[in-house]
Amino acid sequence: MHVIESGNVAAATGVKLARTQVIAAYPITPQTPLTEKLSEFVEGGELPAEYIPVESEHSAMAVCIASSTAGARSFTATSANGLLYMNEQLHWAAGSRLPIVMCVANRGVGAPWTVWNDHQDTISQRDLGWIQLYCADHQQIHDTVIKAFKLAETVSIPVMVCYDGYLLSHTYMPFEQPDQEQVDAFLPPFAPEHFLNPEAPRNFNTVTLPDVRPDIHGNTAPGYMEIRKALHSDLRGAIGEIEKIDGEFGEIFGRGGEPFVEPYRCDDADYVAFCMGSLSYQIRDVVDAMREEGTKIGVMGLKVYRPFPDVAVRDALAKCKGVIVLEKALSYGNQGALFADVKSALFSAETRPFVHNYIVGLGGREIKTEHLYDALTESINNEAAIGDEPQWVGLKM
Amino acid sequence: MSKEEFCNMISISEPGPGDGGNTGSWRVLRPVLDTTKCIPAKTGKPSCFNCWLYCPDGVVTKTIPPTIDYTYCKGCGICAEECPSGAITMVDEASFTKEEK
Amino acid sequence: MDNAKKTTILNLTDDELVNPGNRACSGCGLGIVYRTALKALGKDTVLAVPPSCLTVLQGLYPVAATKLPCVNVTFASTAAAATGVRAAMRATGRDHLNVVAFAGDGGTGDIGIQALSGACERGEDIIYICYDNEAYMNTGVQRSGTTPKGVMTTTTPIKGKLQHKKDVPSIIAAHGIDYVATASAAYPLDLYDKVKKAAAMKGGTRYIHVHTPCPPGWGFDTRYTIKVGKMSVATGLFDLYEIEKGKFSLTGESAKRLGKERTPIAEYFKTQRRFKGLTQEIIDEMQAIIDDKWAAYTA
Amino acid sequence: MRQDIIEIRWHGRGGQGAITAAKIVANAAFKAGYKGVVMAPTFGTERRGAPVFTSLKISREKIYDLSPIATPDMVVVLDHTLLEEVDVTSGLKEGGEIILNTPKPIDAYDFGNHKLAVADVTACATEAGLAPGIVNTGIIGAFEKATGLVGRELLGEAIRKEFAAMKPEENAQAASLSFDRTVIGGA
Repeated sequence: MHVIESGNVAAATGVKLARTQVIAAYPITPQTPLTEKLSEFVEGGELPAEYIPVESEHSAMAVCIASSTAGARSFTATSANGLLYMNEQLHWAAGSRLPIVMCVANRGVGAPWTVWNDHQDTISQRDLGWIQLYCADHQQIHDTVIKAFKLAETVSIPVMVCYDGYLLSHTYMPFEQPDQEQVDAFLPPFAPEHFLNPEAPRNFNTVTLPDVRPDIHGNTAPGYMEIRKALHSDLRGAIGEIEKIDGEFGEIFGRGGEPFVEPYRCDDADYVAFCMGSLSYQIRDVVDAMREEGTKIGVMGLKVYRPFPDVAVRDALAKCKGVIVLEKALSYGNQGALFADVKSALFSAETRPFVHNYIVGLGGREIKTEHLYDALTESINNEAAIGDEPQWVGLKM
Repeated sequence: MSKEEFCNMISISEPGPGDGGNTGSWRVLRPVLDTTKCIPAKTGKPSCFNCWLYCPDGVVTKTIPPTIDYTYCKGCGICAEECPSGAITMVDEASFTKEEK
Repeated sequence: MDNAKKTTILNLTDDELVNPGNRACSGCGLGIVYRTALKALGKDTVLAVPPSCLTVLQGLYPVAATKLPCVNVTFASTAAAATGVRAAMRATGRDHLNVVAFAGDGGTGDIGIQALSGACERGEDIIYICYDNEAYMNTGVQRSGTTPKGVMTTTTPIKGKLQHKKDVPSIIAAHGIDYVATASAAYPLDLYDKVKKAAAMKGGTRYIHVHTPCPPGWGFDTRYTIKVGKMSVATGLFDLYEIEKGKFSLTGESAKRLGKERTPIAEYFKTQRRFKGLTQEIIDEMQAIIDDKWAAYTA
Repeated sequence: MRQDIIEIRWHGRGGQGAITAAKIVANAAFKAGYKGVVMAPTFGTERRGAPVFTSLKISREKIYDLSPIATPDMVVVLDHTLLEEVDVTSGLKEGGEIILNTPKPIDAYDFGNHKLAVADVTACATEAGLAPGIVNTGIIGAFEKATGLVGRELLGEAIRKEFAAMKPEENAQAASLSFDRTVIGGA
């Protein structure tokens, strides 16, 4: 069924179709309409879930951590400072390997206060041990939420589904909404091996020593470092799982097929613009215009940021002459985080394209298509002159 | 390639005694019960059991006479202090032989 | 509390849900509180515990000292975590289980009060037990909001704490929850009955604040844990009471003190090294506060 | 950059329902075969009574650019009092169209090179049985009369669906009355 709704509602209907059991959330712009919609689903009886209107984001994630440990499929959503207020909880959720799914309607981070879109909130949370997925339109938001539960529960790692605040969260566009039966065929009920259960009492997330230690059966139990290494290994392993789940999703729903990067006119491209979120779609219009002028350029949207699909990125980019990384965030005092990751992925390639870094749209600064055209043109024409220093697009002072 | 098994390696503990080791080794003073003074022991009837009630470590049994698990007793002396008949005395641990320990 | 229902040592269950050989300090008041509370809760219980002495008592991975399922959570989130456990219990058809948050005084009245206030306001179906040892003991005796005035701690090392103890149970009671009670490690049977009662009052938020003497933190010999706890009640400093559906009543040893003479507070202060810096002025001030409080009880 | 996208800007006041009006047109347009439909309200804080605008882009192909409309092909004004506060013609393309709810006759206005269509939507809505001040369905009738972009039937259907629980027939009737009474001027 095709519906025209906001990105937040596209997310909410995905959460509903996933038969989520516990939802906890605290209002923050621009995520709020998503959780309003979920509370409407729950109160109206459309979704038989527990909805906990908590007193803070920190508590929202606490509820999810506990309910997931207790064996219930759990969801929350937030933005910006709300995400950052959860920070220690996010580490906790990853370290305890809980398959929580969280939507983040991306928003710039204060100070100064801003409610508008950029990616600084989630990019600053890249090292948690969470999986981070980015969406470019409402169909991707809706599908990614459903896929995220399957992914999280397969690899026992929480998943963040990120989409641009306002640009996607508040914009209405059509998307295909599947039937409940299709989703049920794709996503089985959550059935963890261990959960809070008096019949098999276990103590979760106890203090863990630096060294290994025997358990009560005489087997060696890991120390902190082994547990952390396992999280990393499984995150790397999740790359394969993302591809597999994308395939399974495609078989049932007929959508997908580009799990890591979504290329547009990249096959013969000398130059590739590389970015995340709705920006990758906006650049398509610029690519079309530049192609008409004879420039062999394409654009690629990265859908998985953590774990970083370095092999896919290298394979996709190594053969072109130049890569222009456009980002709505910055690792302050250095470069764009995505830029650094792309360069790192390309380091082992036999031939390496030049890589430039453009910072765009911070705090909702309007990204004009003409500005993107100018930036891409400048990058291509000034390969040598532009170094590693981030270039700023759309500055007015 | 997709990974077949995702090892769910987390900190998840199973109940067992002696997480802190044989905490009886912490003891400096050992509670020793004089069954001639202990009320349940003397009367042969269930009564008192203050030593059992107040023990922070649950190492005293609610039996006639009460027994103390010296493997885990930390020697705090609460039982001796709360015994209404003065049946428990705290004795220097050093005065016991290896076998007695 | 109804006399007929009072538990005695003889009929108190000898089932133990806490294993010996745990890492609690010798003479730990929490050891008594925890053992007793878990007896009252029984095995159909799920716990949520923040960092505290209890985390250590409960065991280091991979050995647990408790025979109950437990989720350890971040410091500020105990009541929210208990909320999440309860939500999952409803969602998975296991709503008959007790869901219990068990936290220290700092984890309750300081860093955890936002989550606790939220849970109380929502009327979450949980039991929250705060064991109050009147400072951050697990990190080495730093002052907390519930440290009494004048007490020497590692962060009030010279002058002692300048402010009075935060009255956490009254703050919680102001939320209008079904049941608020205080108890003491020195009166385990009273504690047992209150936890039992709280467990039976399923449906809303129930809060029990337990005064819990700490030999190393308070500076007394390990054998005096019960004596010190009882003395605090005998002076009228820490009172045993219940607020049931808004109705306040003194219970147990505190109820027995009504209209009778109380031990002078100075006697209590002499039993612990943490009070060694108290001036006569503070002692008199504390005595006056207690006298006024008790005058109000009798009025 | 793309020439195939029709850009419509909706001017109203916070709470007046400009978003709902644009959403109804978006739904009907999609049914009418426009694959690309993007409706975006003002990003940020919306305050009741304050002037707001909503962007609606429609195209036969999928739309990738979500940035706000800068050079609309047409503007829809839900309330003629807004003309004093907002330059509704800002960025309006040469020969672009203004659809205006006003009790005044068309010759009371001069928008230079822009086309104008007027209807007393407020009166039509009241006549259709809606509470005073409900203009967001009526204006759709005027929009369709002036542009012919979507089709009366589909719009009526979309209105009934959106207001299924709240006077669906009256809302559809308001649009119908406004359609019939819209006066279109020349450029």
